[in-house]
Amino acid sequence: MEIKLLYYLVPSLVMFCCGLYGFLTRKNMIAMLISLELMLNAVDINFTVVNRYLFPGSQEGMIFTLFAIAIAAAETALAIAIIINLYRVTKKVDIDEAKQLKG
Amino acid sequence: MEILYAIVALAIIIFSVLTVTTRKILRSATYLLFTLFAAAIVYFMMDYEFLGAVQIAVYAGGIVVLFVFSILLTTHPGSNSEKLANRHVWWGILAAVATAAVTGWALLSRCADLFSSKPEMADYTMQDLGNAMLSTGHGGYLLPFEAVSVLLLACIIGAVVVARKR
Amino acid sequence: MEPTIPILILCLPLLGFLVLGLLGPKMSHKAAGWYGILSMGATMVLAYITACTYFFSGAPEFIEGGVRLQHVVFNQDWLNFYKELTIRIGFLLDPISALLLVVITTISFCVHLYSLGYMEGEKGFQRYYAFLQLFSFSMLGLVVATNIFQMYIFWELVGASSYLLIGFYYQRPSAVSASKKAFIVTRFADLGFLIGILILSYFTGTFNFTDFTGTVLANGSSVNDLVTPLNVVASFGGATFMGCSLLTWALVLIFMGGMGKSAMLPLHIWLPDAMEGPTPVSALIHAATMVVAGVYLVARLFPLYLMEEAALTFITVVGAITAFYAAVVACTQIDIKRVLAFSTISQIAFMMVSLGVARPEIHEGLGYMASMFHLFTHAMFKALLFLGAGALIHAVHSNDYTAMGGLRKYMPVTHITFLIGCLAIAGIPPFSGFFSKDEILSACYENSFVWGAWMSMVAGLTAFYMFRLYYLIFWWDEPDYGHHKPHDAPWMMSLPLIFLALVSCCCGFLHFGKFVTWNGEPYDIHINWTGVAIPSIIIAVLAIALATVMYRKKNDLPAKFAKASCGLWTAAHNRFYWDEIYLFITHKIIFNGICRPIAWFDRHIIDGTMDGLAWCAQRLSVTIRPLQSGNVHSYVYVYLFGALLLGGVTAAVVLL
Amino acid sequence: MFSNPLIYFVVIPVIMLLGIYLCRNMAQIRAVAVTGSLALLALSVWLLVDYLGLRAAGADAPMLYRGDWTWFSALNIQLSVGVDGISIAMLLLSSIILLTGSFASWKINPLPKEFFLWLILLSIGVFGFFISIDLFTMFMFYEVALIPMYLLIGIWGTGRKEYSAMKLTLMLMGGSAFLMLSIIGIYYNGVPEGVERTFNLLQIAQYDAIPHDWQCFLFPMAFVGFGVLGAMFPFHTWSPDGHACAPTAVSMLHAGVLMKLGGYGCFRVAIYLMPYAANELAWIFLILTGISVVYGAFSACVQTDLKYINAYSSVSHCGLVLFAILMLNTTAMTGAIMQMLSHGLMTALFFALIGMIYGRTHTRDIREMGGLMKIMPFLAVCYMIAGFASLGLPGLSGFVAEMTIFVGSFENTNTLNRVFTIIACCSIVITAVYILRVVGKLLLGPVYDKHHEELTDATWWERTSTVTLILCVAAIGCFPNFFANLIRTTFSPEIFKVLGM
Repeated sequence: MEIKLLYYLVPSLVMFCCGLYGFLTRKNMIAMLISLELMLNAVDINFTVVNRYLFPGSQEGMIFTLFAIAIAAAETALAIAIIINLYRVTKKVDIDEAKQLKG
Repeated sequence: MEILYAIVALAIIIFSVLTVTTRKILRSATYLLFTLFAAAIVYFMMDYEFLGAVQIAVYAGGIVVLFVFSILLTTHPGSNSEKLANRHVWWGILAAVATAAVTGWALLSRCADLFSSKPEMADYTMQDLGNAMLSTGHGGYLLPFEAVSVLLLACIIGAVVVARKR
Repeated sequence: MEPTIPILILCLPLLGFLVLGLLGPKMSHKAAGWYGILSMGATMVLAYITACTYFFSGAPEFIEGGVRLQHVVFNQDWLNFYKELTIRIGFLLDPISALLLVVITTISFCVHLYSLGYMEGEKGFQRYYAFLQLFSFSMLGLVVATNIFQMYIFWELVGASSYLLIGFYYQRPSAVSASKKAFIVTRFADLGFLIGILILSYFTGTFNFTDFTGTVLANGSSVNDLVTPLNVVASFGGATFMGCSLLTWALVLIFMGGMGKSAMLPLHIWLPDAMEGPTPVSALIHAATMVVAGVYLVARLFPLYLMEEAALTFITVVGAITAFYAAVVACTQIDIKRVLAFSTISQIAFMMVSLGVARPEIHEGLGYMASMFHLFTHAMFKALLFLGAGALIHAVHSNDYTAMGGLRKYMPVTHITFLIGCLAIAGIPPFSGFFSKDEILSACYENSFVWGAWMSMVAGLTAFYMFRLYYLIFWWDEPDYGHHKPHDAPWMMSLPLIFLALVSCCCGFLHFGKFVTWNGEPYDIHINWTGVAIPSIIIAVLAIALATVMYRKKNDLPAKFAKASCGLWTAAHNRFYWDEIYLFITHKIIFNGICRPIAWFDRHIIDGTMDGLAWCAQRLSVTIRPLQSGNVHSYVYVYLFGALLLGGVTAAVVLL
Repeated sequence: MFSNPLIYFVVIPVIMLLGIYLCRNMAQIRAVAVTGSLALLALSVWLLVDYLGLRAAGADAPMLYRGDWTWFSALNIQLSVGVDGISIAMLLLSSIILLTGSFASWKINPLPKEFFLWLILLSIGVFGFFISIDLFTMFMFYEVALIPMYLLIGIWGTGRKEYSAMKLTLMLMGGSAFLMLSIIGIYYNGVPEGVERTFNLLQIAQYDAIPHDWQCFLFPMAFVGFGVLGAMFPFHTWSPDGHACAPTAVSMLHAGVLMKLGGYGCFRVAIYLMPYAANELAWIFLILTGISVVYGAFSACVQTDLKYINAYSSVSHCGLVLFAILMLNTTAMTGAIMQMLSHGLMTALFFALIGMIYGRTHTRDIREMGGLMKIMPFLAVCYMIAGFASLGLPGLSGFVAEMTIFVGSFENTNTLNRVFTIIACCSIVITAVYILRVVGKLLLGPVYDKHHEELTDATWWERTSTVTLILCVAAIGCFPNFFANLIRTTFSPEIFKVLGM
């Protein structure tokens, strides 16, 4: 059986929807961040797969994913710094605690 | 190949579902790690070895470790994350299903492309990638490369400033 | 004629105003006073020279074939509007402007001299002289105007200087409100004047009097093609508005300006109050010169008024009613200056009626000549009366006749001169008033018997109230004057009185028709002894006799009479409640009914709308603020909803 | 660039800004402010003389002293300068008022340095507006003039200053939003196909290419945009509050010059560039401005605060300016500009005097004052002269301006115009009522408050300020033809197409 494009897209869609579900239901900020990573990864997979299947001659999707990973890393680092800082103030990591932008 | 695909697809689906459904946050991070590995394997299957390596190094090696540390820093070991309200769960499921429906329809509307098979691809070496990253013009990514490096720098400084003890 | 002297006539008083106004505070009273007198004296001499040159030199620019011409001595562009419509400042010499030059400078000089005594030691003495100079300048500018807009300019200036002089005692609230009233009432009238000018100038395309009246200029040409009043009528092209031709409207509106300045009936209320000013000012402005500006205006445009019978009829009716009304009210006033003020209104109304009834086909426009004649004689004897009243007030320090009585013993000079004034105004020969009033009555009878009889009656009333005043001041009962018995005024006050009395005695014998007629052609005065003169003398004598009976000795006849008149006396004493009506209109209707609601509307509706908009913006932002709650989940749901909606819509569009 | 004399109208204030920034004490600040404004005055007088010389020598371009310097070539935005008689008159007016305003704020407190910095920044906007003929640059200077107003009123004002400052700024900003829209509209429609787009007024007017429908859309925008600044009914409510709360010099500059920007913009942009729409839609605004004339006057009759009276009288007089502009004929428009000059000078005089009186009595309520003529004769006489100028006494500036407007307006054969002319004429009576009411209550009569008897009369700088303004008012009033001729050349049918319609 040959592996078609769709076969990759379906798991990534499931992954995305799981991420979305997690993001919406969790109150723990770290858990939300984890869900966010899921969604990002699902998108990354889509980029590469589509690039590989439909446009094998060019590498934009791949490079885009590369950048996305870099940016995701930066973003996560910053987000975790904020979360820890917030935790210091409120002793909680719930998103409800972070409604105001001042400490 | 097909077997590998089946394992990877199942891993992706199962672990991502587990990531968002488990109540222990540390476990959640662990499942995320598995999902990311599965994604890395997808990249390898697509012949993007470098990308797969980056995925493992940055995500699995860096980000997940960051998560684990922060979880350990902010939660008391063994404690469960909060019990989710039913209402929230149902809204979340509804949103997820709706998204899946709309996106699925978008997929299906392009069915001609969806069933194309994997074409051959010229070997893409590290050298090509390096050239692409450091050149300008068509196919060159010097500007985004620099932008990302500035961004990373800014993030480092920002993270330091934000997390610094007062 | 060389323009030097005319320019000096205008410039000397203006210079006097500037010098006294700017340097006055540094001058002594005496220096300021004498400077003013000398400046006015010089102006008077120059005006006499100009008038004599005009009337008697017989130069071809002034008279041609026995017809007196209008002569523009100089005419300087001042402000150009469009095409021929230019305001010019010029000097027009014709019979009436020459006449008025003489009258104004003479009276002004007398008043300047008189004031030196009357205003002695008053605070603001220099200011007073400065204002007198300003007034003289404006009045001279008014009478020599070559175009109607120049006249309007000086008309306004005259009003302003009148305002300043009425309000001379500025710390007295009554003087302040009187000056305000005078200015605003005349301003309202000027609005009509202005609109009239706008209409007239738009249709004719010119401001020049010479174009309106169609008098041929000395050099035989005119500025425009419009050389006759008929062309003016033609230029309106029969345009009508609300049933009357536009020309009638324009003329009536212009006359409205005259009604304001000359205190004709609905707009007369300011003049009695204007007596709050110093008495010499009343003599100069509110008796002799400024108040006749309205008459002068109508006379100036007379050929144009002849084109519209309706306007002339309007003038006659207004004048006749005013004359009667003012005469009745004058019979009941206590303040002697108010009696004189109402008498002035009545006499000016005489002149107006005289203009109104004048027609070229009746005795060569006798009414016009009579009106100007009366203007001249009235200026003299009314100034005399006012200055006499000033001397009385100076002596007893009160305006009311109740504080006077039996003064003939204490103030002989004032007594004799005042008596001459009274005889003149009552129309007893050989005093000047007889001649001019006789001409007016003749003109009225020639026009229609109704007007004649009506005006004769008013003339009788005039004689009655003047002699009532005379007896109440100089006879009646002597109040307690205390230690300071009243005495005659110093020489600089008596001299003008004597001079004016002499003029009032003899100026009636002037052959006025030789000098001033409506079309410049000389005309012989015939006194119609049997038809008009004898009956009017009889009426006057009867009226005087009645006054003698009632007021010579203290008795209770006047009180009985007042009681028997069933309210008429009270009504007349209160001037038939005109002031109350005006107070009601201005305060209740305009102030409370228009201004306040508008101010309220502005603060609450207009401003409220603007504030309301701001309030709405604020409410809106408060309302949508919860959307930006900081709750990440709600953001995601909203975002997701939007994204899905977009996807759904796309799906629907593609599917359907 | 610096060979063009016009540019110095912006350069001198910039140097003044620098100078004031370096100043250490009040004396130095005053010296810089007075020297700078004298330099500006000298420059504008020289410009007037030179301009008349050029015109006499036969220069017949609509604008002289032209100069263009590109500063944003992508949109073809240029710093284009050029003046005609009207701009020169306005520049003269602005420099006179800046000078007298500097004298009037001789003792400003607190923060004198900052006050003058903002004041001069405001004047940069004003001068820049009058010299530019590039729509974008014009708009930029317009905004430069508006913003300092907020701080000047909000910080140095009196009473409900924050509210007033906010209201004034927001309403004027609202107006400039319309303006911006119309300027952009003009930019995109102002040139024929295939020609490079431009903001230059003269070129746009020359092409005359704005389509008819666009004109009908853009004209009301532009007119309302400038009309807000010109206090057109019903957008005038910023004026009473703003003026009442502003410090003296700001009231002077604002009422004297800034409100003139509105009238100036109305004819220079709205009517000049969109003649067809002006011809068709003028009647709408004619009604509004006609109302403003009478309405402002009536409102002024019942106010008790001196500054409110004057603000409402400004509404009435500025209404007359816009009213006359909309008559679309040479005479009335000339009258409008003369009224702008006249009102600028006399309202500045009024506000200066009110500031001086307020500085002494610490009240502006006419019910609490009286008989000031006895206490401070100099100020009282000046106030009276200003009042007479305002109610249109011949020999002072108000009369000539109003008469030119009325005669010009009546030239219009349209019945609506005639009717509104007559209504506007009524304002001369109402003006007399409120002016004399104030004069009678405030200056004449017995002294109301015994404490006021110790107050002093004007100081030398106050005398300088008022006498300068009175002389200017009298100059216009006595020699109107000079000013009328200076202005009239611009309003010829060759330059203003609408006049030929």
